[in-house]
Amino acid sequence: MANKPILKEVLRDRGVSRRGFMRYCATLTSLMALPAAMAPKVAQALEGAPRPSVIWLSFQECTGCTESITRSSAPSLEDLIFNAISLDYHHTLQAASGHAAEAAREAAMKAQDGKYLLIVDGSIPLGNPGYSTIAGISNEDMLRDAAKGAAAIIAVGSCAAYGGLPMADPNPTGAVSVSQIITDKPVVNIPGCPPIAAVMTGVLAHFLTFQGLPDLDELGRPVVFYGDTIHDRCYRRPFYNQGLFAKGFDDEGARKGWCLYELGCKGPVTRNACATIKWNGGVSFPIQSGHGCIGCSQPDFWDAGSLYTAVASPTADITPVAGMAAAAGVGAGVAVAALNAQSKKKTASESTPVTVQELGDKQ
Amino acid sequence: MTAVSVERGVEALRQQVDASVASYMSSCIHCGLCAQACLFYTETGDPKYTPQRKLEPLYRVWKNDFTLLGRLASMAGLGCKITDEFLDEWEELIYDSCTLCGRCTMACPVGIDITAVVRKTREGMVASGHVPEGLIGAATRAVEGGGPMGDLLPALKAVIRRSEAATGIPVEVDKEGAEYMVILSAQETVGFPEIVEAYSKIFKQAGVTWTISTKAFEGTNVGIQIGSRDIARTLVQRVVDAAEELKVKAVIAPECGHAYTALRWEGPNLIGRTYEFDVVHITELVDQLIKEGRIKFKGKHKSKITYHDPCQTNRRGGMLNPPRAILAEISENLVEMEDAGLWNWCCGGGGGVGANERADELKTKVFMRKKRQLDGVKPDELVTSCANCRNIIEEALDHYEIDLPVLGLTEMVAEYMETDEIEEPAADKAVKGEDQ
Amino acid sequence: MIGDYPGAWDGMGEPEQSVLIEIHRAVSALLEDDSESVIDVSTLPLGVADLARLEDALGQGEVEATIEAGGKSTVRETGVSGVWIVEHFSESGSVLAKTIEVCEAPTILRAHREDIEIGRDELGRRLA
Amino acid sequence: MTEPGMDLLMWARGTGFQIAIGVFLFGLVLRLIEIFALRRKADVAPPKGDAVSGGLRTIFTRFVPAPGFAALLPAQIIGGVIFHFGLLFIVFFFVPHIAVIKDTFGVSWPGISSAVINALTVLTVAILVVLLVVRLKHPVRRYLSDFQDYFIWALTVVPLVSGYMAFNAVGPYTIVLAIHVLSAELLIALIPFTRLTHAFTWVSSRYYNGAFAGRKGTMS
Repeated sequence: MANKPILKEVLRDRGVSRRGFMRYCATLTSLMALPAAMAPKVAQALEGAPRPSVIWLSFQECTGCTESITRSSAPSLEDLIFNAISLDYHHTLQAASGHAAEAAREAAMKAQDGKYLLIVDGSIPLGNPGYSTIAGISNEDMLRDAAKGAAAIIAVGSCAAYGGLPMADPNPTGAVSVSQIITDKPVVNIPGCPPIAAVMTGVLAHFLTFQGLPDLDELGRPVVFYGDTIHDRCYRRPFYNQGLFAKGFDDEGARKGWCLYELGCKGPVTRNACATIKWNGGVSFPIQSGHGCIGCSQPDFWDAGSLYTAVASPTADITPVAGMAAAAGVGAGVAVAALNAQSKKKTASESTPVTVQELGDKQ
Repeated sequence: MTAVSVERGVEALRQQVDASVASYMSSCIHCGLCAQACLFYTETGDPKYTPQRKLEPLYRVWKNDFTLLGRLASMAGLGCKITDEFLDEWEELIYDSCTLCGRCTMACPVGIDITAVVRKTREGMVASGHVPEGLIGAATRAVEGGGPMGDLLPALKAVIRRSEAATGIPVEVDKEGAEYMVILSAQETVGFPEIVEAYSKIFKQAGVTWTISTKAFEGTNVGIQIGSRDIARTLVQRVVDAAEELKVKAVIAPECGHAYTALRWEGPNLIGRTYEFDVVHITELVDQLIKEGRIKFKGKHKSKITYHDPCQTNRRGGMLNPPRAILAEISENLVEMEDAGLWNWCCGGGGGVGANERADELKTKVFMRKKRQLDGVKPDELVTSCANCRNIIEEALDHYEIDLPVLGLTEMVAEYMETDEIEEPAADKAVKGEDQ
Repeated sequence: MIGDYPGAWDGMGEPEQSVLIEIHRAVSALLEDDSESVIDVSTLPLGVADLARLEDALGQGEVEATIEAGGKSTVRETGVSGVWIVEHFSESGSVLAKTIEVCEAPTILRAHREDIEIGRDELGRRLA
Repeated sequence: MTEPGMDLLMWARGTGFQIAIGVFLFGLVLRLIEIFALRRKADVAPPKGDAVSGGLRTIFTRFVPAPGFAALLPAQIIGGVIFHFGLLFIVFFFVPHIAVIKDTFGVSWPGISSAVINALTVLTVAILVVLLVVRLKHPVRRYLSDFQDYFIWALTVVPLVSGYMAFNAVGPYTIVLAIHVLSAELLIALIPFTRLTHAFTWVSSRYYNGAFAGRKGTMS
């Protein structure tokens, strides 16, 4: 594995023309929000880039992230980019299993020490390591071990990035995110449940092209893809601006494609590229299909109130609080009223009429 | 407690707090619009005269003693303090710079009856000994001598004699069973005695029986002006006793704002019951007599006149229409001042300010507002129906050296009323001639 | 960033005007020293209507080409010779990238040495 | 790890909202009982007019400024009127606000165009700024103003500005929305404990004022 073919050779072997490659670089450049004039540089970098070794670890996850990255029909950006890397370990995708698989991982880690790319999906159970092990190795141990020699770590999916569903209240496994364990290395988070394939490959392309990581925000997300909210980029935004909202999933507003805010769309508080890159090769995204964004790429999204409650609407039932507060108000009010009545009565009974003789006779 | 004190003042204020006060105090957002309604602010430009500031003493009592937060704050020693110094400072605001005219009450966007609050606050000022000297003197004379100017019985008797001589109509005093009992304002007895002649003529013509009680002929109630319900009650009680003793159908409140307020609106509440007689203002009665066709007019006043609405009978008293209904009968050239009617400006001397010598300079200064109103219409004569307004305006016109006669409405009615020639004695004309 | 959406803020001035100025400069530069320029349309603050007005202003040129290279791409020359609109489509037909290129011919249109070599070799094998 | 502001927003939507509504209801009920339990002595003077109709009349007539006042203090009077109606429309007719009310109380009504609300917000905030300037400059208002007057001004302006920012995507949405919700909650919670109580007692104060006048046969 030491002498991996470079991308240029891979492309030629696959019958991709130069035009196809240029086209790929142009779309990639646009996707990564680089200046259009950078396209030739991207092409140049990709041509000569050695295929880096990639180790993909899957912990407490549902394989949705892997499904997402593989479920794109060829030939596509995703397909192309996967030919640009050497996926040395991915226990769902690799042919090898058992000891052979683990041996491949260890071999790759040793051979590419300090150079391989570590991709993680799924959260890590710290409550009881027994909840998730691979070949008898706890997720935490495997992650720490693999992270040591990694050139970069990419946490793919909301579970790896933020703990995701396993961490949802009451977090029975004590799940944590990758960055909660790995604190001495930059971790790129690509949240989403699952993340958009093009976003994953876009980050890989960036790594390949520039031999480094893209600009990250304070939550470790590539700004290029997570800089705007779904709402910012939503094609239904004009309806929001006009105050036209669907009130139900089958009402007139829904049929007319009005804003889904009132149906609980989390677009305004969700940062992702769904509204621009879309899903299934740009076919659609949830809002276009008539369902509000559920905010799956946000930390703790599962605990952020009902999926069908507007983002600013109360999440708590106020009835008991309101009842208690009103009752307390009545209690306090009646008490104060009683005190007031008493003091007025007392004052009235104690007061003596003012006489003219007293007027100028100030004490 | 035998002497007035801050504690006694606070107690008196406490008794003034009711749901309306609590609602008012909860509503003020310090918008300051009331300042523009108050001639003490508009004529001096000094923001301290803003009516809102006059809420402060009662506000503090309410806050400290009638709200949960205030009670807690007081317990923690953080309550708003009410001290002698504080009340000293507010004395000027409550007495010298408020005529209880009620314009601020009309202007407040959230509906605070500031005037009522000032009236209530005076109760506390009285009980704490923060009353202007002039009012103390007037109150003492009223309680001990029968009227704010002392015992006016001799003066009244002289006025009656003069009237009888002038009109030839006898005035029956202390006559039990008369329909109406007339009370007078001290200012009328002393300054405008012709009013008795007017009453005589009008009632004679209209066939109304009336009397004057020698026990209670004083209508002015200094207790209301000074703001002491105890003193006010004593004075109202005199009138009530006399009227009920004489078994009159109604007492006629004179052309005097506070006399009307005292007897008509505050009196029953002061003595804690409704009277056995009605209270009717002379202007209302005249208006009624005209409507019933019992008095008619023989001509109209030709020169240009304007009418000054007294605050207490008009805005605060409820007589919005009668004065102008009467004027329509007797005048052919009535011009209205700016803001006339419901929004009329005060003469500057109501609410006890006129009796408070300390406020003389301020009172004269704020008359500028009335002066501007008058300058706007330039009347030949000014008509009003309040002896106090009349007195204040005459004094101020003198001060500003303006030559403008001030007439009483009832006297004008008598002058233009059609009388049965046969019954009019020749002596009347002779006496009138002498007067002129 | 509301600029990409139908109907939003339409008619608020003429934002395409500044893009036309930029294109004018780019064309001048091409004439002066052969320097080529590329503008990524998705980065322009233009709404759909603005874009339509921009394309109207540029007009229709003489060349229209469709390229099938790992997906469909189109190249259209505008009424201003040397100004090209290049679009790359996904298999579902949505636009992956759209650029305005100011050059003699867009790179994607040209035959590349690598491909020419492959073609020559292929042709050579057939002739052999 | 949490999106900045998300914890705050979640707290505001849950516990914060409960606290705000709780404090508000407690305070409002307390204050209303405190006020009205003081009652009024029955007036035994025979009435000349009707107190109830006078009271009801004044509740409505006070929407119209006193004659001549608008010309005298245009910024304050016209500004004040527009501000109050602006606030009313923004609070109760912005569709997302109606959604909150619907989710909380189960009642809803049609909203008005968000673009109109957006413009109204700019206008309302501008008027608030003008009113602040008036408060700082006008001798009477400055003289009357204390800390609380400025405090409730800020209390009112923050939800308006943050709401505008949230709607127009100025600044980080989640944080801005969290600030918007929290500041609105603070405003709601403090209504019964500040001069903002006038939002309720204006009705009773005007009624009392008008009723006293109505009983005397005059108008107020």
